[in-house]
Amino acid sequence: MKKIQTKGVKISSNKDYRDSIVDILKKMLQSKSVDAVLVPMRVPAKDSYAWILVKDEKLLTEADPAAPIMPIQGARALSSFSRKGQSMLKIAALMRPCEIRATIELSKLNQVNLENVTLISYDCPGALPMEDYLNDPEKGEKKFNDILKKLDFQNKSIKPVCKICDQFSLLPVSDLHFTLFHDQNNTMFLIANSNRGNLVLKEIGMEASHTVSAWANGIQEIKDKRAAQKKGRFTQIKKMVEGFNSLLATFSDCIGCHNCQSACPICYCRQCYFDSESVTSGTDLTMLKAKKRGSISLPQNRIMFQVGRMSHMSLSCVSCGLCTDACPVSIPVAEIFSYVAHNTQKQFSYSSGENKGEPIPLKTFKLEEVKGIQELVEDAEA
Amino acid sequence: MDQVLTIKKSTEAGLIDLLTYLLKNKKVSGVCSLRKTKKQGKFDYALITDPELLHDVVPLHPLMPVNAGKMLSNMIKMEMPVAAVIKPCELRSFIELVKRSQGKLENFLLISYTCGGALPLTATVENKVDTMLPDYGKTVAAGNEFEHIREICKACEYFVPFNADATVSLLGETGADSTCKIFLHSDKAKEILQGFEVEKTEDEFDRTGYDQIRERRKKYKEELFKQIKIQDTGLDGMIDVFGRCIGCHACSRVCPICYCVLCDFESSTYDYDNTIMEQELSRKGGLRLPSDTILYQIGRLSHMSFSCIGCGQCTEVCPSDIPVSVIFRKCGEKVAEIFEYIPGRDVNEQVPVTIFKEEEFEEIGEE
Amino acid sequence: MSTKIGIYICECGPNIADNINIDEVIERISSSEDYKNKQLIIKPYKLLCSNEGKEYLEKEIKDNELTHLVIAACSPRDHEITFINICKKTKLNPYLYKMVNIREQCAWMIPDKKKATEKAISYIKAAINRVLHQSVLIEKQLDSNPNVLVIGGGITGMETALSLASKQRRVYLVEKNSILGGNAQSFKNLLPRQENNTDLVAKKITAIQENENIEVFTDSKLENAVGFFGNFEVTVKSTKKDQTANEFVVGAIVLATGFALMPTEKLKKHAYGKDDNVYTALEIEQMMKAKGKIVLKSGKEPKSVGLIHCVGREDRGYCSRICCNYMLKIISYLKDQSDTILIKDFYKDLCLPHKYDQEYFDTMAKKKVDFIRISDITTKKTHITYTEVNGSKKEADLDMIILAPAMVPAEGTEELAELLNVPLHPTKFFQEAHSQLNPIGTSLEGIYIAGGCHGPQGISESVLQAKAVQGKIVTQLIPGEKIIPEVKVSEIIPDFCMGCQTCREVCCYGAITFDPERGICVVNEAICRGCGNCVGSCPSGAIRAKHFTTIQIHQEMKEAIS
Amino acid sequence: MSNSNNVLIIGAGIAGMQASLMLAKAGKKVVLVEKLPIIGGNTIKNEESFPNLECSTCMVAPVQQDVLQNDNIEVMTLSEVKAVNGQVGNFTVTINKKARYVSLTECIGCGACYEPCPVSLQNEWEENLGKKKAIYVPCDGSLPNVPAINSGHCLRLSGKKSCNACAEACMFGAINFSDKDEQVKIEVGAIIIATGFDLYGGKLLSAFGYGTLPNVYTSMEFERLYASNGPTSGELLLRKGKKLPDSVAIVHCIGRKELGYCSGVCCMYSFKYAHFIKDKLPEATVYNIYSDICVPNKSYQSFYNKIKDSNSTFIFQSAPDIVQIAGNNGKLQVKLTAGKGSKNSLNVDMVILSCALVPAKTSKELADILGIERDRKGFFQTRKGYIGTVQTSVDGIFTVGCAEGPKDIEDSVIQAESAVGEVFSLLG
Repeated sequence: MKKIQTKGVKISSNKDYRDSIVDILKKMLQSKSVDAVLVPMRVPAKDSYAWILVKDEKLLTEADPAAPIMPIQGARALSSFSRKGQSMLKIAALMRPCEIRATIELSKLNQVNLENVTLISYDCPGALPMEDYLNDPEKGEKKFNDILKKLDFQNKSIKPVCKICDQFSLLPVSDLHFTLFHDQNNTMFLIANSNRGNLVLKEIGMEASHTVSAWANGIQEIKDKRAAQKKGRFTQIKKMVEGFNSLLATFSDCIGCHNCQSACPICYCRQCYFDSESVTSGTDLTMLKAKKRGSISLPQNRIMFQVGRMSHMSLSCVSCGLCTDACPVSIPVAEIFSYVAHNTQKQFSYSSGENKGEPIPLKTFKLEEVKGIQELVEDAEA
Repeated sequence: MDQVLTIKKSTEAGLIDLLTYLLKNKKVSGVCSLRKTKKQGKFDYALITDPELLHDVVPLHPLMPVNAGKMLSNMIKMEMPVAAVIKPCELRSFIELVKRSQGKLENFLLISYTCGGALPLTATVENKVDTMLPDYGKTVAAGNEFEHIREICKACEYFVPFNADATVSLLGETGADSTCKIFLHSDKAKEILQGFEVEKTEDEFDRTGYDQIRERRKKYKEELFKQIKIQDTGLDGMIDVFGRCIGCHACSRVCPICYCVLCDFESSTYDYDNTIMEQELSRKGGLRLPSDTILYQIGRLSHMSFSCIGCGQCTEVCPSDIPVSVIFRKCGEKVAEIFEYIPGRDVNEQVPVTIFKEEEFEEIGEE
Repeated sequence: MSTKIGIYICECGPNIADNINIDEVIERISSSEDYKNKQLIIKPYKLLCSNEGKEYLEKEIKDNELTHLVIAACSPRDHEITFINICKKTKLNPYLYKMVNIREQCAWMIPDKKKATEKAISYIKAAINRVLHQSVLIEKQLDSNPNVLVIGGGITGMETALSLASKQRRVYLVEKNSILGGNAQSFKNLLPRQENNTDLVAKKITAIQENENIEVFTDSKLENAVGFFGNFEVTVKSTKKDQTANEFVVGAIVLATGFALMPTEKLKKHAYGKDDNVYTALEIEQMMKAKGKIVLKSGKEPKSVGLIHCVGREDRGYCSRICCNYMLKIISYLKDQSDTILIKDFYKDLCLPHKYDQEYFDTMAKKKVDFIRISDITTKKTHITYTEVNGSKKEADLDMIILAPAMVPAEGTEELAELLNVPLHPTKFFQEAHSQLNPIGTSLEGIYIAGGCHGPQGISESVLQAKAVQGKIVTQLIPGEKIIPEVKVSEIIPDFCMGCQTCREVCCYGAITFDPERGICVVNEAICRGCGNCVGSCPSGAIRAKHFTTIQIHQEMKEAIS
Repeated sequence: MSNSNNVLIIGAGIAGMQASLMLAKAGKKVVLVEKLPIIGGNTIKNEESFPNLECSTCMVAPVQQDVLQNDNIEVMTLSEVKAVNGQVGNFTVTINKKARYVSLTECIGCGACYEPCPVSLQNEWEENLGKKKAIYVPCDGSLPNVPAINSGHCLRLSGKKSCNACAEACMFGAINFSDKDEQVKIEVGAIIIATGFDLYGGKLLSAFGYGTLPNVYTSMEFERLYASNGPTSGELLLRKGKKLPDSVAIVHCIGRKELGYCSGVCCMYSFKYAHFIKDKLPEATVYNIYSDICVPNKSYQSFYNKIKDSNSTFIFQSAPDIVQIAGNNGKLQVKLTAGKGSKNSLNVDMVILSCALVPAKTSKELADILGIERDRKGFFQTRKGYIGTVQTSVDGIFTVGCAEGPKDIEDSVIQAESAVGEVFSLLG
């Protein structure tokens, strides 16, 4: 893990966090260090948020850097722009840490080109569940502003996966990072975490001179608490999914609509393998299966899709929670996938989105793995 | 003339007897219907071939986890037909799919019923189905709309199946919990159910008996449509309504009419490369990513709205709670009226897009 | 035209007829429900692989105008080719034919006749189902370019170029240094019979310059090579300032980049570089070639010389095969120079695999040379402490030490392997396709390896490998003859490919490339060998193996399990 | 060069088959002469081939199939070259074809004729460890899978009794007792000799108790014990005494001193045996009595390291081939020259002599027929003054594989491919 910077630019202003961040983004546009900024913005009907790539500085005033909800994953938005190759424009993307980690995973799958992209993250207090927000957008806004003001990282109304997220702050992969840590007079720090970050800082005439160790310790405390909550929640999840019957019971509401797959940033396939002819080709086998088993549930392969998607993408899962938001029958898909991802990634000692160079375990193998398999075989024979 | 079976049992029990008879005596190769799953309070559609497993079948429950018409479409090859118990809107979806050669009528014995509307998915999620059922049963028997059914069902005029092989009379059947009346329309149904020893009489199914219900539902539909103000505000109206759309295309995945393996809006034709996006960005100063969420809605409206049955599945699965089915029904109905076309009414009635009539040119001429 | 399936069941004399009730098979299949709307012909025959059997089949295919063929007989290993040839002769596409093994897998294996018949029926029905879902595949013919690119102008490269160059076949010889000759020109005498080396390399160089079918590029290296066997587009760039680049098309590429000796810093263990009088064997050869005698840095003749074998053998993990021989040659140089020099030769094992090597050793052993078999040795300046194989520890102080360092692949081998996608052996030499059946080919058809870059070896082995490459190219890349690439390759469905390139990374033949404009991956059907790795690796099921599609396999399995 | 398109290849081992396939694919007409009834040579005698322990028969069978089914290759089994004259581009060769008495086209190798044959003989292909009938195929999986009749021992053909057992059993009338030996004359442009090697053995091994002590085996005998299609189908059944050995001594360099050369392959096949014995009988102890470890290929040392680490003991002897072996009440005592720390004798159940490779018995006669020189070891001599050639002293005649000198399969195949190169340079 790269050493986390200890110095930052102190930003103290009477404005609230979001306006201060927008000011800095404006500076970036003015100084031509970036040509366009990707930020969330409220939709005209004021009932949701959308990712807008802003080039014209005037538009930036309506930006809402820390949006209360995550309707679209930032990595998916960035991928829709830069999948087809390096763009001439230099882009800065202001995203939540889990969105930045998803972008890194997508870059390893050649779905995002990071050549001209500056990744800016911020301390994320979590996001509200879509369902609650959509019921009453105004109430959601007030609740989130309150969380931001008090920097209440233990608030109960945020998404379940955010409650157990211990990677909500600075990451080795982000170029710049806004710390939201509260000290009496509402100050905020901007840390540069890579050469590109330092370059942008220089271009907008800022100098990282203040130590941020107080912020770092504060964040570490919250991380330890979150990690403990995570362990506790995972033991509950374990009971929900271990063994075929409990898996069946947990997913009994599933209607096979694959919303979780469309919302997921890692699932980039235009046609999911479980919709391809390889799985659905045996349509007239339906009758055969029904005869053999006495009855089959329709539509078919609903559980196979869930387990299959786990096997395909859990190594890159960043636990961003969009799948639960998208699920019409409110199955806790995000927490289940986060639990599975935790275990599969531990198996390969790989943590998704943490470092650019490391290839995805699915695409390579290390020698010890082969030895591991040998031992498994020998144990089986013994 | 229709043949009427009357069974001295509750409607659902009588229908289950019929299905058991069909399966036990090998008259059908399988039964497709709703059933209870192992988990208490949860239901799913199932294709059952072993008569013993018919005991937890609940064919007339007001639930629609998926559109059954869409499921029947990809079952192609079988020796004998499958008896399927489906709602009128699911039957009309299946007919629309048959018109697009995505299914075969002769594969099925289609049993439908006069539908009192379906409960939303949240009912099963919150395990309220069993508690709601008794009240639901009484209101339907009385011919009214149960308050918790889905909005789109309250606005449904075609609750009487057009061309099922057999229709179970449920809506407005006062004695529903003691006698089960099933009308056999097609010869196939009569022939298959010849050996079913129950009281059989000749009678004509009276479609007009439901005009009063139909009026009420039509009125409800008008109000529902009024709430959607798309047509008079153009693109801004669309942006207001579909602003929340995240482009996940869930609505097209569950829609019975959207049968394409690769939707044109998901294909590479809409993968713009950087130069196009950069030009758009410099022209407008800002660019929504991922783009084309509104274009997709307009596209889907133009591709399939005239065939929209109004089964309500798209609203159920929309993660942004957009009332998609109401919008598509409203737009679809406007288009269908021009062609006097009711989707799913009659399998021989061709889809408006595929044919044209001479008089259409005159109208164009007039304008 | 309508599909007409011919099913022929071979009785194979007693082998099948005894244990399978063929009449029941015929009756059950021809009357089965599944095929009632299909035109089906099913007949037995006593011996399909005999000559009459073949004629019978040809007649049957022609008369009934069969579109699909199923043969139920013995193992495909025995007669698949025979029936494919019959299909070709009768213009029936060989990919609409399927062979079912009802002898080894049913008749011979299942004693109970009823069960064996049952299994045979389900196998044949499975084959019918599969054949009906198989599609026509046409063997393509690609024209091939007969020219050859040889990389490396050492003795191996020159030998290959000379033996291949002809009027119809042009050879391009690329050498990274400014002169040809490679390592071989720095040896005074050559093994195994000590021929004098003055003219061997010189003769080869003149022969190359005189041969107008060979174009030589010195001070040049391979910039890029794209394509497949019979059609490599190659760019060669000169390393000098003017950077001229030439592009041409060749049919085959021969890697003859030779060997180098182990890097000197690894020899520090034996005081190399720290003391003037510690040499490598190659330096001694160059000294003999230049001065004709072996002297110390001070110019005086050494009175005592220590030769150390197997330097670096443990690190590299292999014996370099010819060091024992060339150390004996150095001993013969020393003996010829003067009989009074005290020679101590420290070796771990004697590697004398050639039929004359032992004799060569025995003659040297008679000449008062102290051959000491050691298990461990360390040197400080020219002072050697060693333990003999029987365990006794000894020391020796000598004027000069000559080391035999391990042979390693020449510098630049790794980059070349990367550029051409040729795999490397664990010892970092090039990896041959199959050590016994195809020792000088590589996993990429059309790219061959010979000489020092193939493995540690002497000049005679290198020349042999050069001629073997000539044999391979002459018989596979024949001027004017077409190349027929593999037909059962995989194809990527452009609509479903998202360009994640996972398939490109798992393809071990380099047959898949990424097309940046369309942002999708494409299979080069000329290189693809149809191994199917990519089909399994594609997350969205966008790749299909032509003769093994999921539908075909599903249909086959369906019959077999129902 | 009238018939520069035909090539004669003598010996259908791995080298001969590889050369004939390459020439045939390039349009040359090849005549492949083999003295045994089957093709495959020595390679198919061993179960596994080093260094990656690939099953030899599975590796070679596709090559055999290709050779038998290639229209440009005419395989003449049970045949020997009797006379050659003419010069390069125009050799006329007379070949003696012994009668097989079974038709190659009719017979499908069903094996129904073996059982009824009353005559039982020693099977020398199995190093006399197994038996065969008068009508026989050397081993299971022989290709061509068609038996031959040993006219010397067949009751009917040797005139002892008018037995007709095999003909009656044959469903296809493939057996024809009136088959005659014949002599064939062919015109070829070049000749490649690939007659392989024999094993140093026989009376010369009596010093090691071979022949008198039953549990002393030569390496080829052990190969046949080792082979799954061999007489004991892979079980290490000893000739006498207890069934399976608990301890085995493998003595390297047998014949090296006397012949004056190291064969370069015995170390590797001895390690292969050590690996197989430890695999088959994990409790058995294996002693390797060696002097030099000769692993002259980039892949061989790692195989040696694997054996060294897998607890099989290595005992150094300056000259392994002067150990004495004597019977010691059921066991074999191997006397060693006492070195510091090493035991002076071993008591083992089984001894394997890793014998050197010597020229094939037919080499002397073949050299005279072809008029080519042999070197002082008895192998065919390649042209003097040329480095890395397989051309013999006579233009147009080449010698490849172990016929030219002991070597492993890789080098034999490389020589075969280089001979094809030289044939094309010569004949075009």
